[in-house]
Amino acid sequence: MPEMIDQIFVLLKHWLLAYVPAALQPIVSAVLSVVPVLVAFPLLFAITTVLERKGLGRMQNRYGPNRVGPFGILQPMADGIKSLTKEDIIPRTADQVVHFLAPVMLVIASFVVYSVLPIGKNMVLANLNAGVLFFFAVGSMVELSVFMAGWSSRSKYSLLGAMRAIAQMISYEMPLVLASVVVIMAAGSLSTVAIVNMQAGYTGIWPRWYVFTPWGLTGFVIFMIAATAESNRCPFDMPEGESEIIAGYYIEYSGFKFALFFLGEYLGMFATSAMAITLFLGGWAAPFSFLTWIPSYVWFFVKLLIIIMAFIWVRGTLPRLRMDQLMNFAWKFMLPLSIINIVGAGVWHLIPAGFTRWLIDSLLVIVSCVLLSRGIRRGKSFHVRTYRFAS
Amino acid sequence: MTPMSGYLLLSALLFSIGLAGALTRRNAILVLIGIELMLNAANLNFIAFWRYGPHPEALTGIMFAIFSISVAAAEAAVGLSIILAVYRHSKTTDLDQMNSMKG
Amino acid sequence: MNWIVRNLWLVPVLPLLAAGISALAKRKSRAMAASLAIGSMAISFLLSVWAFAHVLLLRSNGQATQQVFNFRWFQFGNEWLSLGWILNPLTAVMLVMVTFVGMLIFIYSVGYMEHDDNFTRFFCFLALFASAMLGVVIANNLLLLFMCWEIVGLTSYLLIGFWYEKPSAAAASKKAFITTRIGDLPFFLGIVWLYAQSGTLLFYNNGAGCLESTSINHLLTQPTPLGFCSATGIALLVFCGAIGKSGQFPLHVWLPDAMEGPTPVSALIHAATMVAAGVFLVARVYPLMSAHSGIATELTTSTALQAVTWIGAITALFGAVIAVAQFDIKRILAYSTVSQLGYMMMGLGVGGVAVGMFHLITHAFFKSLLFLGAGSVIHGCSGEQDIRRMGGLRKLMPFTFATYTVGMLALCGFPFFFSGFWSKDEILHAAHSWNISQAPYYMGAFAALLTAFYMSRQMFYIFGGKSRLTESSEGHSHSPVSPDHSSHHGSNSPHESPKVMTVPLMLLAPVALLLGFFGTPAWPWFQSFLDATQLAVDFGALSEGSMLPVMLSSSVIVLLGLGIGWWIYGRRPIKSAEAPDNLGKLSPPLFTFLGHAFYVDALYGATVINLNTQLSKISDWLDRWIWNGAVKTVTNIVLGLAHLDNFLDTHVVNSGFDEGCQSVSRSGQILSLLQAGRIQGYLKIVAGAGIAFTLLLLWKAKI
Amino acid sequence: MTITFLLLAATTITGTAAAMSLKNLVHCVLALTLGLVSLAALYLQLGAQFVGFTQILVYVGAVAILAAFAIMMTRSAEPAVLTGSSSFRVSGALIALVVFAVLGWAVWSGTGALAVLGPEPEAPVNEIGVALMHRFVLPLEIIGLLLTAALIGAGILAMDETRRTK
Amino acid sequence: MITFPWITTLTAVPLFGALTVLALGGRNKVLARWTALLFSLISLVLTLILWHSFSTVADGYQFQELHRWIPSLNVDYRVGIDGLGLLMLLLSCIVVPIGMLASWHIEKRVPLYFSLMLVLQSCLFGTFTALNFFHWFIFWELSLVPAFFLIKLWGGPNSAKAAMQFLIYTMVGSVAMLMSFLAIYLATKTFDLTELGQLAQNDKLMPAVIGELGWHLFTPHHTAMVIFLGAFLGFAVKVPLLPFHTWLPSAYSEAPSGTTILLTGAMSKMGLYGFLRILLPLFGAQMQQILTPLLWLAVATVIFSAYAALAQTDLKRIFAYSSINHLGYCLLGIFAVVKITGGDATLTAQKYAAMNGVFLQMFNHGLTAATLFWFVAMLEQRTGGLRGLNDFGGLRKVIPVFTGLMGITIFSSLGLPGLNGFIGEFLIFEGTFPLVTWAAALSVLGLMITAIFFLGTLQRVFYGPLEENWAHLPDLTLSERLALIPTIGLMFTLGLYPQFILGVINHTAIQMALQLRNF
Repeated sequence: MPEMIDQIFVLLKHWLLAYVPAALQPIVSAVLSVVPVLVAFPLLFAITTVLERKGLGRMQNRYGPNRVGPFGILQPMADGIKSLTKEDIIPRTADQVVHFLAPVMLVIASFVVYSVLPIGKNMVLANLNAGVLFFFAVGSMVELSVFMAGWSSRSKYSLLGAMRAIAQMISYEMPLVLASVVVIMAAGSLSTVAIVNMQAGYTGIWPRWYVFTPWGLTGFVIFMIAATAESNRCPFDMPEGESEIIAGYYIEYSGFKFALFFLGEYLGMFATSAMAITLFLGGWAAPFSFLTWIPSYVWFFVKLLIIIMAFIWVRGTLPRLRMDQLMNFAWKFMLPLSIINIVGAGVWHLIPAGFTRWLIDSLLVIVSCVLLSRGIRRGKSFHVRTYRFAS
Repeated sequence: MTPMSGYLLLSALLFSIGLAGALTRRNAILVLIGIELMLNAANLNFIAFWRYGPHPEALTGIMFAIFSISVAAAEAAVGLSIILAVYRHSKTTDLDQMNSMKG
Repeated sequence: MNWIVRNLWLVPVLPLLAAGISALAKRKSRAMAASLAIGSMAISFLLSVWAFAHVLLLRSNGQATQQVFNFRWFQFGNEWLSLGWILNPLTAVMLVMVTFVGMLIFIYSVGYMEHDDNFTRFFCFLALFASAMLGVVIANNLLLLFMCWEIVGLTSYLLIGFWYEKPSAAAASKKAFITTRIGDLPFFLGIVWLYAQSGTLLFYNNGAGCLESTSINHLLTQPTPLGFCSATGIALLVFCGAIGKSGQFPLHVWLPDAMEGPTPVSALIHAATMVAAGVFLVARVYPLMSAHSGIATELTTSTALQAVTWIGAITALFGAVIAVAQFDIKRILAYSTVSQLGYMMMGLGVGGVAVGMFHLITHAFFKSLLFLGAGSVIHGCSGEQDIRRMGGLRKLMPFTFATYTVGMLALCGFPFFFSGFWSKDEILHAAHSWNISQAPYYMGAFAALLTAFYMSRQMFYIFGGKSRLTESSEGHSHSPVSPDHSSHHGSNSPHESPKVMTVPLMLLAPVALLLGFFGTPAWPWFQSFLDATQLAVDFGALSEGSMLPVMLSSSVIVLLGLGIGWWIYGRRPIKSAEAPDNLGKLSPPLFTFLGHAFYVDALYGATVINLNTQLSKISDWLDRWIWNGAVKTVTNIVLGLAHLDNFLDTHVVNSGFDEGCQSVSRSGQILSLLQAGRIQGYLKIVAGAGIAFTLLLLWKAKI
Repeated sequence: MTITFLLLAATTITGTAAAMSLKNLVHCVLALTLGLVSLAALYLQLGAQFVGFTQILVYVGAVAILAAFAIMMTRSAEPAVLTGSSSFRVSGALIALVVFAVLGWAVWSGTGALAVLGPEPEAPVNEIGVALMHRFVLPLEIIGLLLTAALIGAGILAMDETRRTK
Repeated sequence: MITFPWITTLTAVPLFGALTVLALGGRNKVLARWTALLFSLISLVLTLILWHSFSTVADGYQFQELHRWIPSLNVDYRVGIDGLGLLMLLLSCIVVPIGMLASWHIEKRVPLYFSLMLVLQSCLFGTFTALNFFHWFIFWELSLVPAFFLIKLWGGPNSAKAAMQFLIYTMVGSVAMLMSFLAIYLATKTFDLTELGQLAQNDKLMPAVIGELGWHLFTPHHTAMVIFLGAFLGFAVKVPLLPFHTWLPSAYSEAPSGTTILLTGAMSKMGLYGFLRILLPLFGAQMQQILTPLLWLAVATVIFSAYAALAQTDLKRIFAYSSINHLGYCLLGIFAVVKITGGDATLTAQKYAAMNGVFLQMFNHGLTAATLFWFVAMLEQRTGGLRGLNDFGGLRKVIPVFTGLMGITIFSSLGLPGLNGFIGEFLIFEGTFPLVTWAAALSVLGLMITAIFFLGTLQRVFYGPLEENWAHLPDLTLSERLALIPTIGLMFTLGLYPQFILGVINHTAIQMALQLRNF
């Protein structure tokens, strides 16, 4: 019975397909697969905005939206209606075509990425042989659309914002990819489905997720930090820092296009989080063997929500980094650490199972972490600031 | 199905476009892009020959393409940084004005 | 196997434990160190008596009196090296002697060393010594014996240098160690050789030991390149060790210097026990020493024993002659010890184990008695050791005088009542009937005369006349031995020593007196005990053969010696410490010559030590100049070649190169006209070339 | 000639041709992206999935962005006035034309020797990885070295000269 | 079955420690010292585990690891230990902490110093476990680097010169050795020591080399000899053997005492190890051909170095020469074992004895010499660097415990029974005397001179009246005493119960001697 519930969407699709003529089956199948994704994630976006605003509000000792609907839960609908009805302003000197294409491309790229993410058991749009590679390849197109948006607006703020965003995204893409390499090494495959399957199964009641290894944990942490930077979220929100450059590259957008940017950004965040889940947290697998009766897609979304909550929490907690700190962190800490982590993963596979490899691997990671943080701190002396009050 | 000559012709055209760009454009960045195009034309050839060749399982064409892409990436990085350095020096990217090596 | 045999190791180990504990103890825990040492020694003594009794019991039961206990120590190759201990009459006698004398001397030391800062350390060393010495005694393995032997040497070194702040003591300790080590090295080679030949170092091991007939016979058949059989070679090498340890000529030089140590040390180590270890060693390996080829008759003495005899005889005479001209109370006794050790060696050589050992035992008692007496005298005289500055002590130190007299008479071999008489007489008798030569007998007899003479001289100097101590000149330096003696006693006048010192003297005196009766020719209990023969009381033995004449003549000799002593020194009391020696007046140059011990030290200094120093300088010089010089030369040659090469490069090769360079740059100038400085121009040329090549290829392909 | 191929070829040619001929440099780069993405699609069509994705990752994600960056940082555009080297441009175009003619002739005349389309060949990522680690391990190492050198070299070249000499 | 790579781990631990020390070090000297010591003790524990699980009766190497490394050169990563290797590992593990403790008071660039020490330890482990000439040689050469810097940067006034001399000397030897082995490699296409040893056993090694490199100016005999001498030079310099020893006194005396401890305690054993592991199996025949000159060299080493020590006035130089002297006995034993005996059973037993003695003497010398230099270090630290014989006198009065413990060490060094030095010397002489009587008899002289100069040292430094300026010299502190206890205790243990080491090495010694019986 749990099996049935787990596979209910798959079965539903097959049942529907049976009524479709054979010639049309591929197209219908594609539509049937894509549409739920196209619906589910924007919905999640809506929920997330409410969550984020209310959560942040609570963290900052205020209410957050509480007027529209009960407890303000209808706020996203109000926002949507507002952005749809607003006037679409295009700056006079803007490069019209590019200005138009940029948000479209961003949203398309963000959506295309979902095709390789396994949302549940047997629930993946395209089980590509090189799924992870596809994910990163398509993900990199986001940068281009950011550039297009920034450049085409003919505004100094937006251009600066775009430059910052791109520099940051390129810099953090490296650790992002390298952090996932450890998983690819362990799973021996680039296919997301295969990676999830490798993590299926339990030792006792405990899952065999990659995050529960020294290199996996390190990789996961690196991946999440890089993902934060990739999605331009706090504390890496230099490109859209309100107090400096208003809203960064999409300052000159308004109305629906602005909403598209917003959507694209959140979709990107969901996608990277989903990728982190796939790579490190066992995808749709249940965290304990006795919880497998809960459908896989539920687990997927639970994990996704937890990570999103973490994002919100981080946003509400940490201050923004300076540009040089940001770059130093990427190149002098994250990159070497992720490379060492790859070495660690290699060492892990060379040493036969046992306590020793745990020890060696953890030592490797911890020591290099300590070393690198020393290196990044070199020449800077931090001391407690003392404030003097005017007397 | 598409005959191999289609791909080869496309590749030749790509190459020529790249070459034309590299020869005629005066902006150093565009010249670099032209060169990249020529490299891509070659890659297309590799892939095509691999696909239509007698031993696709040997993966040689794919390998060559992968290495070629890597080399191209490195080349782009170094080339662009050279252009930056030159620009910083002479405040221009116009190739016509970079002729201090004239013999 | 009996408990005592299995646990004989306890005898040496108990003092070792005491030594270990007091080594770790604080400097202040004096009482603990002393009581530990004495207590352990007492227990060892009791165990030794038990062992002795056990042997006696075996003997009375008619069983074999020799029991061994062997165990494995370590393995190399396919064989194990075994160690073990042995209990036989020889061991038992030595054990009792060493523990008894040792215990008494320990007790005595409590008084003698009372004021020393390093009291604790002293007892630690003493206990270590006792342990090692007992180890030598019970060892059933030549290697174990050697190991303990070396540790005995170490403790001797430590104790001679006990007052290390005195440079002379430090030098004497070094000299003692090195001189004995000179003897030990041939000994070591002998051990190695013996092991190589017989495959074992156990003395007795149920027929497989190296002193048992199988092995000895094997050794006798092994020739050496030098002509004699390897048994002789090994025996001689082993004897070298005995020469070093027992102060035999020519390695006797360290023994007089060893008197720099505290007097109990001199008594225990350098009179009673350690120096006798050499004699004991020869006795222990007597089967090897006396081994000779089967064809000779029983009377034939082996080469090794001949060597032992001659060395012993020379030493006996040599020591006695030198002792005549000494003024230091302890040095006289030291040379006397050298002389007596020579006697023992001679006894071993001419008469066998029992003869030598008997003298060893008796000598141990009376000589330690003498040394302890001397210590008491020195103690009483506040550290004075020069007999010329003593005198008149008979009244002041009655107990010491009485016991010292007993010891002196025993040493002289005063007829019939004193132990020295019987043991010495036996040696002389054996020497008289030696089949090789009569010379040792005459040398021994003359030495006996001299012994009586110098001992009486010493007695008259010390105890006769009036005290000359007070007239000590200002320049006279108190020995730093016990600088606090005088301050402690508040006066400089001689006085009797405390009970703790005199009681051991009074215990030793009767033994020194009476022990001789265990070995008279009439009742040779000791001899039969050692040789495991039947004991018979036979007063007829006294008159047998040459026994009686020898006995009488030796008595006469002793009396004569005492008489001459009285004639020269006793008739008129010695007046002044500065007065020349009565004997010295007869022939001053000879007396000085003797006083400096034939200048042997100086001779060694000029030859051996000088050679050594020169060699070390030469080695150092070789090191600095020849070996290093060779390296430097090679380096310089290589550097020179490098310079040459450099020269060639700059002046020969490069000039041609410059020409080439110029032509290249000229052609470069021409070619540079082609460079328009436009990248795309170059690219065009490349493209053109590409076209040309492609066309060429295609054209070729068509054809 | 399938429609897909024709479509993709057309976009490729359009994109690249635009990239080489447009005036606005940013437009050039965007057009180049279009051309290269279509080329990647052609790779996918040929069955080279890995190469296709790599192409997108490297060219769109890195090279195009880099070029855009360079454009931004040099603030350059084609000089407004063409400084009388039209002959140069003509000769360049001519040479390119000749090259195309020669290559086209070569392709045309050389076809038929090879063109055997087998079944869709398998080029799974696994095997590529295995091949890279075994037969091609030396080139892989060298490429790694080259990339490292390029990384460092590009960094140093782009570094401010005043800082570099410090 | 994949067993745990003990030896690789063992080699990696100090290296890892070196990095950690460097990283943690920075300003905190205390932390650097303790970390370094901790890592060296970890290696000690690992070695003790190996010691515990080592089989004393198994043939061949144990804990082997074999991986293809450079297939094109036929080079494998092959490590393993037999009794000798294990003994040397233990020795290194004991000596390195001693060296560290002796360097405790160094204040200059502490983390670097200690990490170099750890690197050196790692090289030692590598050298003592490698079974393939290729990486054996890598470790052998690599060990020079930390040693060089340790001498040069922390040494005395002439340390730069001494370090250079040390480096060049050993490099020349190593280059000669490398040439020889390249020649062998060209002929046999292998670097594996076991394989080479087997070739040599079957008399195929040298014919193969000659066949490959036959040079018409040389007879085959001469070619083989030249190749042998090349390899020989490399080891002879390291040990050192007489005419190649001049680097040693200056290097030892100029190096900081902690480094000297490592040099004498462990690095000098590398040369002897090479003799045993490489020269004996591969070049036994050549050694036999020039046995008499070799023996003369060994005897000369023993005697001349002892005499040279007698002429020194610097404590460290004295002990340096005494080191040469002690290693000379080892060489004597090794050369004696080579002698052709025609399979005589008695003499074979003597060979076992000599071989065991050589092993034991190596260990003993390492232990004792390290401790001696440790005492020198402590003395230097108290007196501000003075260590001349003439600078002192009567020190026993103020530092009795120091004197007592150093006395024990000195007596151990001059071979007093009951302490560790004796058994090794006994076994060497026991085996050597029947094999080459004259050499053994001559070498005994060395024992005597050793006694003379050691006692002279004791006398001049500790005995006699106290020099006034040392009246307030502090005695050993509690922590120093505690640190010394294990070492001194080990000396006694080995002297009284040598079986605990002999039991481990005996089998290996037998095998090594048996290897030679074919000749």
